[in-house]
Amino acid sequence: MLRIDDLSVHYGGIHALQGISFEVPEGKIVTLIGANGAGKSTTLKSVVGLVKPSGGSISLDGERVSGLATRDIVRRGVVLAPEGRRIFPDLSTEENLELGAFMRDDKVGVAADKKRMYALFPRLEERRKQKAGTLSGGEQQMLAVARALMSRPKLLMMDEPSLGLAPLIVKMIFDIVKAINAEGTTILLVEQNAKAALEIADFGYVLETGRITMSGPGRELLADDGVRRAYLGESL
Amino acid sequence: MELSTFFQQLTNALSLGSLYALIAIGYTMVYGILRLINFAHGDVFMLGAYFAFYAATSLAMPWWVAFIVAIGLTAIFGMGLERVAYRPLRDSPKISVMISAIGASFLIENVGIVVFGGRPKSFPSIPLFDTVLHLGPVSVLSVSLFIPVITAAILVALLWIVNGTKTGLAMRAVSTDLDAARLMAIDVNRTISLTFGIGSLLAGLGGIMWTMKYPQLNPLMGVMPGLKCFIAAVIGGIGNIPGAVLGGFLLGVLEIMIVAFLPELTGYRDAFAFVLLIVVLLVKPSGLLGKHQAVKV
Amino acid sequence: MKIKRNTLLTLAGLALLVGAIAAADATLGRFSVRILNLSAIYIVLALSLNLLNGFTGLFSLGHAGFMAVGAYVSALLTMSPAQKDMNFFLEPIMPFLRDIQLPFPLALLAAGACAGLVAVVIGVPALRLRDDYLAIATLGFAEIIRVLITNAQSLTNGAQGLKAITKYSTTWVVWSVAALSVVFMLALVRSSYGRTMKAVRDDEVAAEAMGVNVFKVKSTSFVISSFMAGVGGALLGHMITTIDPKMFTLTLTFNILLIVVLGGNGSITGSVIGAIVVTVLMEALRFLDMPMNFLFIKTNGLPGLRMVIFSILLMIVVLYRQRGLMGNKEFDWDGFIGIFRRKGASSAGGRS
Amino acid sequence: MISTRDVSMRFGGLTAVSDLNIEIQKNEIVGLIGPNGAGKTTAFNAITGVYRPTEGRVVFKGRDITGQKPHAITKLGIARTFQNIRLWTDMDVLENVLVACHLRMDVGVFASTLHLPGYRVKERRSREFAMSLLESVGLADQAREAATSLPYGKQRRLEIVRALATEPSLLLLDEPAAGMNPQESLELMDFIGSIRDRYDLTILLIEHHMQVVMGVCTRMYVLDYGVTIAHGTPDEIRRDPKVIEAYLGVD
Amino acid sequence: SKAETKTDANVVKFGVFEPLTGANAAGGAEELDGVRLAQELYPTVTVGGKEYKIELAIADNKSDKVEAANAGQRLVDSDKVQVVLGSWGSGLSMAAGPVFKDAKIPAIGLSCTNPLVTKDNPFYFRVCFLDPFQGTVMANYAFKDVKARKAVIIREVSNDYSVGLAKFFADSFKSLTGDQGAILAELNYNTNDQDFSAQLTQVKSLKPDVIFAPGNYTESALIIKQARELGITAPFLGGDTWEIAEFINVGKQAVEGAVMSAFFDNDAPLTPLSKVFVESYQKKYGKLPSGTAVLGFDGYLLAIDAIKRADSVDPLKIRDAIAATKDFAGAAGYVTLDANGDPIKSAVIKEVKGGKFVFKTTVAP
Ligand SMILES: Nc1ncnc2c1ncn2[C@@H]1O[C@H](COP(=O)(O)OP(=O)(O)OP(=O)(O)O)[C@@H](O)[C@H]1O
Ligand SMILES: Nc1ncnc2c1ncn2[C@@H]1O[C@H](COP(=O)(O)OP(=O)(O)OP(=O)(O)O)[C@@H](O)[C@H]1O
Ligand SMILES: [Mg+2]
Ligand SMILES: [Mg+2]
Repeated sequence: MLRIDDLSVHYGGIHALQGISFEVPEGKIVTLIGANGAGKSTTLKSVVGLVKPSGGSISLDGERVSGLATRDIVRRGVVLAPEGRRIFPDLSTEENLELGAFMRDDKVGVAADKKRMYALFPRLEERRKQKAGTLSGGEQQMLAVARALMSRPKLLMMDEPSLGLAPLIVKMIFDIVKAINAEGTTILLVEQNAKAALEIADFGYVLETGRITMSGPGRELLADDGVRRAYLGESL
Repeated sequence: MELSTFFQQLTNALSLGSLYALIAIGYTMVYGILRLINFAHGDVFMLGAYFAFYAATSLAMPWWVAFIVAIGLTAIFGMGLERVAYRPLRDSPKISVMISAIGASFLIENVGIVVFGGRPKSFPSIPLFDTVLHLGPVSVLSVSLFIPVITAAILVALLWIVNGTKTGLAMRAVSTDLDAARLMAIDVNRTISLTFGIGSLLAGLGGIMWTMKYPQLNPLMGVMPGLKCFIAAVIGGIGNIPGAVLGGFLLGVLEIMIVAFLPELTGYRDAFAFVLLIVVLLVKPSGLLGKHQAVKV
Repeated sequence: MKIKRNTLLTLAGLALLVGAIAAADATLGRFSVRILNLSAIYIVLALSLNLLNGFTGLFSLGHAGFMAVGAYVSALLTMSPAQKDMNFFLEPIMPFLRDIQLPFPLALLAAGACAGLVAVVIGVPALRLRDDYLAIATLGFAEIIRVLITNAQSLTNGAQGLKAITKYSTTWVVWSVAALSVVFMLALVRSSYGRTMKAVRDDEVAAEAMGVNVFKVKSTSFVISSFMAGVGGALLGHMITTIDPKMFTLTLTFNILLIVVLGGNGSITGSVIGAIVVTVLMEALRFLDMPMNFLFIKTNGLPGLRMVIFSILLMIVVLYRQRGLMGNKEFDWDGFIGIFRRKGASSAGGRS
Repeated sequence: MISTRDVSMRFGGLTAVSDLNIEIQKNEIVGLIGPNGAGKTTAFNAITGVYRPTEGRVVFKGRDITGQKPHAITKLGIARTFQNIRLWTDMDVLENVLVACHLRMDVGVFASTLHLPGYRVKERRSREFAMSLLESVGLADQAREAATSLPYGKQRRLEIVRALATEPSLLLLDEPAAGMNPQESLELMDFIGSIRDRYDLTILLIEHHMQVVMGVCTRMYVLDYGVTIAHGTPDEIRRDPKVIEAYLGVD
Repeated sequence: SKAETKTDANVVKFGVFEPLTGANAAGGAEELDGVRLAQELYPTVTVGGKEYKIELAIADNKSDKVEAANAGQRLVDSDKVQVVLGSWGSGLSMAAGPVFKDAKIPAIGLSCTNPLVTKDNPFYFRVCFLDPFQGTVMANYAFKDVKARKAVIIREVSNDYSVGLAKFFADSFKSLTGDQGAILAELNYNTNDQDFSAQLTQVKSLKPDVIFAPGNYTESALIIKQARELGITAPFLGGDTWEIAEFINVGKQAVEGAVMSAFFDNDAPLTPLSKVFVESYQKKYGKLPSGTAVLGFDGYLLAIDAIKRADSVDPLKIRDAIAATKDFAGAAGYVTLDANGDPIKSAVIKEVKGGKFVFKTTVAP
């Protein structure tokens, strides 16, 4: 589905991505893990066109999308739940959800999905009319995830969705990821909670300072000593 | 004060206030979406008046055709201005955008001086607007009866657009976070362009109505109304559309009533506008109807 | 070692500057000297606004008001009773004010002090406001000051303005004040207190939480800035030798703001360069208004063309150098020398 | 050291914190946990003066500090970090720390602008102190880099260092391990323990990483919908059915 | 080519120092028109048997004081002018006054009527009458011709001209009527205001016999228009600034009957030159001249006259010759300069009638 070839990104003088290549096959869960500053968020931002790559290509279903406007990429069904949540603080919780479904025209379906989100996150229903900016950190995170789901993406990219969430909710987020994947949505997941991510991922990549240093099926990486030492905090 | 004088002053106040309100709406609209004090708003206002003037005189169009043409032109001009002066600065510090706005304002005024000439022109009289009506002891120019109606219509229309339509939702999303709005598949450029178009259209309309009431045009005519109406918008809570109307009326009423009740202080009339502004801001830092922005840390 | 080299370079630069000013004063025509001196006054004004805008993050549009206070205070304090009588021909001046006459340096300080005092009284309450709201409130204050000056006939001579103010703003005076302002700003900005200002600019909540008394820092910055604006206004008055309320409108504030942003918001070097560039450019473009005979194009002089071109240049700079000429960087010798080094290096094949 | 007495915080109709009673002794490390939106950050804001509590008192070292300005409270010795990192973006790493040092330097505008001798001495001392703090978290090499160019984990550490530079006796940490991977979280745990000893601190900590909280805290409070639903040692909390239901979930 | 003209010994340079942009642009353009016309008619001056070509160096002072001083300095320094003409707007003249004084270059004010312009400046002169005179003239008119006993003043408080005229009008009117309460009210407005309904409603309730409202023509026209809309019938009096086509264009029907003091009238020639001026002006510009244009014309002629009398192009000698001007016949009347450098000359009173400015009477000082 998504194919990245030799992708390179510069921020001024910083070479944040130094030619990475990987693939996200349709219907799978793929995860990117790596230390702070490795370039995970940068990768996701390049895919949706928020960051302009300095080299390489990104293609979706065989069609090149690098260079397109964000809006056109999103309209093709690639949706990002960004790092730092980026909810609309002055709008209400409900309006944020509606914006998630901005490109959809089926009013009935949108209303149904809104209900579904409230069922998944009862907290959000309690805060329906509250300005999103005054939600607690975790509530905002839930909103960001729910908002992304509202667009019924083909490829859902999530940047650290579990950040700042209570253990119960973290578990729930991973369950939701599995569930929507089972419904057919392809997932690209960036996580610090590497263990949980690798457990549900079909495939994983390890990013280190702008390069992919390791890759393999999730379970395999989970068993790798280097990964366990560096990212899972297990002393061996 | 005699009762008839009082009623006359009240009429004066409401008619000035509704004109302020009309222009303030456009200001607030652009600010609300772009968080940009559009210093060129007053100049677009001026252009609206000139476009109508030339359409009605040089091109000899019937006045209502001239008005429609002029309003359309200002809308297009506003979108063009946004494209040239503001779009390239979309991700720049706010102050650069502000300087660009000031620069654009200077430029429009100076080009106006070169093209239209520095001397005032006078708008041909349109009987529908330029008739004195006597309502009991009170005299009023007919245009002053149209303005509140137009203001009310625009208020309703804008409230509907901003709060009741998808485009409005997009506008509000764009106002806080461009990248996040892009991620929602919103066409940011189009949304902003549209906002500017509407804002400029309102400025143009305001300019035309203004010259109906005060029938002279000069390249700097937008400066004072621009400033006053900006104040009105801030008093009401900038970004808040009903607030702009409220602010416009308050300012109009205050300006007139100061003169009515304290004639010795007429020289300070402009200062009172600012005193009102400052008092309101000190009591309610985001204007009368402005929502207090909660800072959550 | 390096520090020593830079200090030496700075001293040499200073000496060069003093020499250049002396030479300019002696050899250039009065017109050029006037433009030069005007630049110096604009340096003071730009720095004062930059302190607020660039270093403390307070958006003020009220500078003209504080300049007006300074200009009037200094003018009234230095004028002789006879001059005052001549000026106040509509309504006599208040008696106590009539007989006061101070030496210029004292009057200049008083000008700054009064502007600072006005800032304390009216400005400081407004500092609770954020961004644009502060901007519009300060604009309001400036307008109020102007309206008060216009109407206070027996104190300020109202719309008639004041004329025959003594011309104390000589080349040496204005450039000394400008140099002093630069040094003062550098010292302030690089001090611990200056750092807290920048912290307030970047994130107030964090600054407050780290023990910075945000309100006090803002007020201090506001008062210092107003003091400098008052001094600048006074110098301007003593240069043109006549003032009236119409001089101190929003346009004047805009001009200074423009210098600040053009030079680089948050850069002292930028303000200095900006002030000189803008002042000189305005005059250099004057030929545009004159009748021209360019090959085939003949104009009969298009008054206003100069301002059109100026506005276009301004927009181009803002559009293409969004952070102004200097960004928020400062001049330093290492960087300066680096330019030459880099030139050498790039010809040897550096990264473009 | 610090105690909150029936502190409540309401926003309109919403009670974010109700009747909070926390009591912390010197040199303790205490955890504050609870589901999202339970009111933990709000409690921090009420203690540090960002919000004025709707009801109740905050008492620090026997002094009532309710309603004081944040900077005054910091001066009394309470420092904090933020859930969403709030570094000063246009300053480098060292400057970020130096600003926090300003509080204890006790110099005014004039002394510092004129670079009076007294000021010079203090400035030098502050720089040394700041560098030693940076050294202790391995940031000394990046002292001259822009604070925001640091990776997330280092930014969090810088925030802690900055708080330490105000020489507090009570340190409030809001989710210091957020955005860190498990390995980094473990290092952070050790770091928290070590600064407590080195700088003689008392620490109150909000954290969702159970490994971290349970590892470093001696006691903890659990909030849910603003109400304190449990209080005790990590072991007691781990087994508390109310906490499990509201927060931890069954393993 | 610039260098050539500088070294050309047969050229005298007149600096024209006017606001060509900004708020006062219209006035500046009027004066410039007059000067240009004069130059066309009298392009040379003969000194010591040698014919000198007169060149104009025009500097825009942008209606701004800081700019005005720069522009003045530029005329003196770069253009090396021998005489300066201008500027519309007394404040602007005052800003450049010291520059001319320091450079010892004589300047002839054209329509700057503020008494302060020439005070304390031996190098500034003018060819127009002063505010006090104008205020007094209008008070006399109000008292004698309108037979008014109660007046209201509406002044543009931020305009020195308006405030000055208002003051002198009030003083004379009070002494003429012998009634300290003869001025019912002094109401103010600010430059660029456009809504005067509040002030005018106030005026209406006071029922004055006459309204004196000196000020800029645009604001004044709007004031009169709004007054008529409110049903105020009292006559409006004003000063010389009203005499400009735009006043009638903006005010239309409403300004009919407005009366003002003026420098000059086309139908009542004051000197033989008056006719010459009016005719050639109409030929060149295709419209009737305004009162300010004629002053531009006269300023230019006075400069030539002074050069001839001095028989020198040395600025100092020209200055002395200007100072000694006696009974100089300009198009707008005879000029004799007093010790201050101010003319003693008569004023004309006009009225708007049938969309034109119509001569009423001449008032001698
Ligand atoms: N806007 C920017 N300007 C300059 N440098 C940037 C910018 N955004 C990211 N970087 C740099 O690019 C590199 C990669 O950053 P990125 O945000 O992709 O990392 P990450 O893997 O997502 O890290 P984290 O786990 O901390 O979120 C880092 O060195 C970072 O400092
Ligand atoms: N300024 C405010 N205005 C309105 N409601 C607020 C405000 N601040 C916080 N709240 C509400 O108070 C509740 C508690 O918020 P708080 O940030 O304290 O939660 P928290 O315990 O820190 O959660 P998290 O773990 O998700 O950060 C939330 O429901 C939030 O929506
Ligand atoms: Mg990231
Ligand atoms: Mg929190």
